[in-house]
Amino acid sequence: MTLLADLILMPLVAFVVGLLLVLMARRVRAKIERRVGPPFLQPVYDIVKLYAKKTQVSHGVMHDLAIMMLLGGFITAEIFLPVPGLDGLAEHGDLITLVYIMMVPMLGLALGVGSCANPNGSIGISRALTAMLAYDVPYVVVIVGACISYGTTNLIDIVQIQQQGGPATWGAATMPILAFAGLLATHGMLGKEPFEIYIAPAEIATGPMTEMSGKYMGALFVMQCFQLYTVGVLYTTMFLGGGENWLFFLPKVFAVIFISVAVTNVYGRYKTDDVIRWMWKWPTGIALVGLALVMVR
Amino acid sequence: MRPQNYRPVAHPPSHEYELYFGPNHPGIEGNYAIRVRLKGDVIQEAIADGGYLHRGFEKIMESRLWIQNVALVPRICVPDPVPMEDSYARSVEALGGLEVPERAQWIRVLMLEVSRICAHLFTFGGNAATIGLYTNMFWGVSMRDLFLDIFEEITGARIYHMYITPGGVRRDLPPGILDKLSAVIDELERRAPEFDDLFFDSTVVMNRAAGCGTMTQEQALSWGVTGPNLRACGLPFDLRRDDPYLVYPELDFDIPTETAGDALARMRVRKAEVQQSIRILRQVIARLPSVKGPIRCPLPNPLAWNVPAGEAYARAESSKGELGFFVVSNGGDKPWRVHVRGPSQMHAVQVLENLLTGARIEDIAQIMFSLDACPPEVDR
Amino acid sequence: MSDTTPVIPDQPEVCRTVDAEERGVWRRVMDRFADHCRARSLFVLHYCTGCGAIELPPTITSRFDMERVGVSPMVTPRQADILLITGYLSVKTLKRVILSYEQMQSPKYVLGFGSCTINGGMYWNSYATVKRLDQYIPADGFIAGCMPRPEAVQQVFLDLMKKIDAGQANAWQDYYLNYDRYLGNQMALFGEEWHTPVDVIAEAEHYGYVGDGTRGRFTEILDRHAAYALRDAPEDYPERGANERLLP
Amino acid sequence: MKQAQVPAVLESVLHEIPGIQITPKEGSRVRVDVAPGALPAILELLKGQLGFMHLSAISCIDWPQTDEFELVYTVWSHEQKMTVSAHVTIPRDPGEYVSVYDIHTPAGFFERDIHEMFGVRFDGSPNLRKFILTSWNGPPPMLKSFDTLAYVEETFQWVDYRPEWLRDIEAKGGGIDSEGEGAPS
Repeated sequence: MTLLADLILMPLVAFVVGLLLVLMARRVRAKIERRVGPPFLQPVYDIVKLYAKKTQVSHGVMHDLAIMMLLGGFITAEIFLPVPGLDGLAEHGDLITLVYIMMVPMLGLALGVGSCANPNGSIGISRALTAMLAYDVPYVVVIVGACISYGTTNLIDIVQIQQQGGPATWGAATMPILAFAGLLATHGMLGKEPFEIYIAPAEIATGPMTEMSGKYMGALFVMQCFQLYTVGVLYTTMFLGGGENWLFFLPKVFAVIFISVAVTNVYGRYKTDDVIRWMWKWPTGIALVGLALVMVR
Repeated sequence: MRPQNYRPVAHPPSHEYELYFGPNHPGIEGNYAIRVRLKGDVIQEAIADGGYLHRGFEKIMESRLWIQNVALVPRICVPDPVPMEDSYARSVEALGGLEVPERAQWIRVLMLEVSRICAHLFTFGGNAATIGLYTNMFWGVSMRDLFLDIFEEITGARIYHMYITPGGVRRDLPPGILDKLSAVIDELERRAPEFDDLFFDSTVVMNRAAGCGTMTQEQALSWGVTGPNLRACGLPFDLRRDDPYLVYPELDFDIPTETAGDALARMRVRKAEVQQSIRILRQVIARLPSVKGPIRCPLPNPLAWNVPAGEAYARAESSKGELGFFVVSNGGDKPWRVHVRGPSQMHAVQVLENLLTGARIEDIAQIMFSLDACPPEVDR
Repeated sequence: MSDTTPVIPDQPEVCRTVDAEERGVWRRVMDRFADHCRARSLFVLHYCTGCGAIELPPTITSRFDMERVGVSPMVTPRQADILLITGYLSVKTLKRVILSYEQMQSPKYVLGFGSCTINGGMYWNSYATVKRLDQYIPADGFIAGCMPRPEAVQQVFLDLMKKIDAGQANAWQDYYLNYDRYLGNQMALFGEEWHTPVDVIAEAEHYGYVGDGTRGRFTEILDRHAAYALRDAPEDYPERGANERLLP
Repeated sequence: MKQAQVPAVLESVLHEIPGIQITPKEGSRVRVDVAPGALPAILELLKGQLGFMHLSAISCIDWPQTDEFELVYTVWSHEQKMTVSAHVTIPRDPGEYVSVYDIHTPAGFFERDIHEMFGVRFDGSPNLRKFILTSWNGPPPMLKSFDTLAYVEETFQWVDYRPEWLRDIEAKGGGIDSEGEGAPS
């Protein structure tokens, strides 16, 4: 029964927190650009408005299925991601499972966009998959290093280790180099500038989103909430000690996302090949050094 | 549902594909289109497609009085309207043998330079936005707004001033405007380092803009490139110096050049030009209070003004390059023929097509914005 | 031009919200909520159709910041709610505007920006620009002036929001209900071979917006095109202009 | 307006060409009237000898009285800091002339534009496809014989300046009662 409650609550919580994260991202951006920014409920308005469109354009069954895959992938990821008070299926899965699940939404997007027959979308999704290839390499190295350091791949155990030992045992303290590489890879994962190649409005007209309208676009907005939440929570869990309750946990998640959205507004975007070059050079290099240090210790 | 009712059309070979870049595309400046044929990421062929902003200016100007056309000319180039007004006014003055009073000439220079700063700030913003640096766009546009306020106070309009008329300017400067203008200039100079940090010193911008859309000086000369784009190739050609008009000979300013000829060099030239414009404005502000006199020479009744027959070519250095008005009068109360030579007629068509061939899809917007192509000037 | 004489409405028909009274309480509450959200989230299509686009960056950016009332630019027609016709429309642009408009998803709103969209404005005797926007696509509001100030743009957005909130911004339904009239006006300008990839009649049928004016003598011409698209085009099928053709 | 002398350097280069007339105009501009056949040679000469590299514009003027087109080639020399506008007149029928694309590349755009707007054909111009008026079926619009207002009256409808509700007000004695000639139809 608790499990069922968890399964329902976890995506819900993720969605609500995700809305707040989106709001924060937009507000931070507005502040950097010296303006006021959107009202508090703006992310909700956007999503409801998109779902309340009276006409919809579907590009076939694959398009519809792909959107479900996209959202389903993230909802599954939420269930495997332990947060204070809610464990869900985290006992049964582990970090490796999570990394696999987090690839599902992007593949879903690729399937859906493929059936749109818009060249901008196709270019966009090929760029997105390339970018995924770029940031997944350092990310996997970071995760392997963290697992070796903690001696387990179970997220609940990882949280417990950090909780019992206090801040000195947080991943950020025991393996700072890996934590830094993780932060860089996280930034790439969020698809913000300078790694925004697959949205790139001025080049390919928002790429994968070109043909998305109404509820499909709404699903992408929901996905954005989940994406910010998942990435933030995963990083917090691995390196910032999780949290015994939401009061301590949420600020950490927001801080992780804040770093990313604050940095992104002062960069342009790299070209695709430069993203790969940069990602495989710096975060991967740093992560490998971190991994070596962890293995030596 | 019925089948969609378009006809099947011939498709290019499967390894190539074509992309309609515009007119409804955020990477296009204004309402313009480029059809590109691509192989992978690389552009095989680019065909510029204009005419979306065609209003038939040259035709409707022939059916309006000389003085009525003052309202039409600024609308030819939207981001930088003042050089249009000035060139038209000077061509009519040359035809009618009018002598512009000195004070009006100084006021015109002030307007021209403020307009140049506005246009360059807009281009900074647009160019940064093409590579995802939206902060720069927001700052640049809001900075430009301060100058628009100055325009509004002088002329009553933010964008289309209709301020420069044949024979002088429409009205004198309001009191205290020079102080406000120098305050805005100081503000711009104070903010300039921020733009440097954000744009000109950014590694990402260096990475994207350096070597993008490069042309040599020979190419630029043979393609008819003018303005900042030509100066970025190393040739210090500036009509304000080489074919001086108004009171530019009395002003002290440099002509910045770069040698690289790529997108970065073009933006650097524009940045240096803004600094030179500030320098000119400072001189104008210092000088203007001491220049007394009328602001307009006496005109005949403008509603029945028959401009003597003849032809005149007036050119100005707009923020984009050489702007020319070729005006022919047959002695009537309306122009017989007005031909507008906008700098973008070269930059947005042949030059763009040449530079895009062989470039990559990421670079299209960057090249177009760094050329500062202005589609309404092409379409007229 | 062709023999199709344009059809001009005597009086714009007032569209009622479809079967508003017949709905249950729950449905009405949901509609109210949706309208509330629609009014507070407006995505503007990023398409500079004319010179009015120069006043949009100041409206969107730091000084006037329309995001604080929920207006933000969007890139493709599919994502957008508002088509802002920024100024004069040349005939060539009007084609693209209609294509963009039909690709947008309802409810969608059209705002005419500047005098040129109302009566031709400064270009009243120009052969190249369209004089009245609302003949070709239904418009929800206009801003007079050339050039309208950012404050005026803000005001029209706020007015539109009020209209949407009250459920009155239904001009988009007019396009479905009187498609024949709009198509007739478009054909009068572009010639009889004019057709768009979007099947508006099928959409109207699917979503229940078929009215007396949906089908007419102009849509019959369209049916002929659709029939030809199935088979090989016959000899007398109107050829696309030489310049409209794709690249070699 | 100061009337300048014909610059000596221009005189020395162009004096060999027969039937040429040189008139100094406003500023640094010099007007040169040439026979249609001599124009490419003169442009070539100016470019080679005096550095008139930059073609500013080609303007076309329609003169229905004499049934002629006047073509004005405005060139600029970076070395001499001088403008020369070379005028030629060609008969309206057949309205054909030679392209100067091989001397000045920018001519490509201007010739395309003139072909579109006036219907003048330029032999040897690389690209005379339509650019601006791709969906235009009428005559070249810049010809004096094309009446733009008549075309507008025929093609577009004016907005109704006296709608029903205004007539109601007028019937009650309000509004501007303009039944006269000033009232737009």
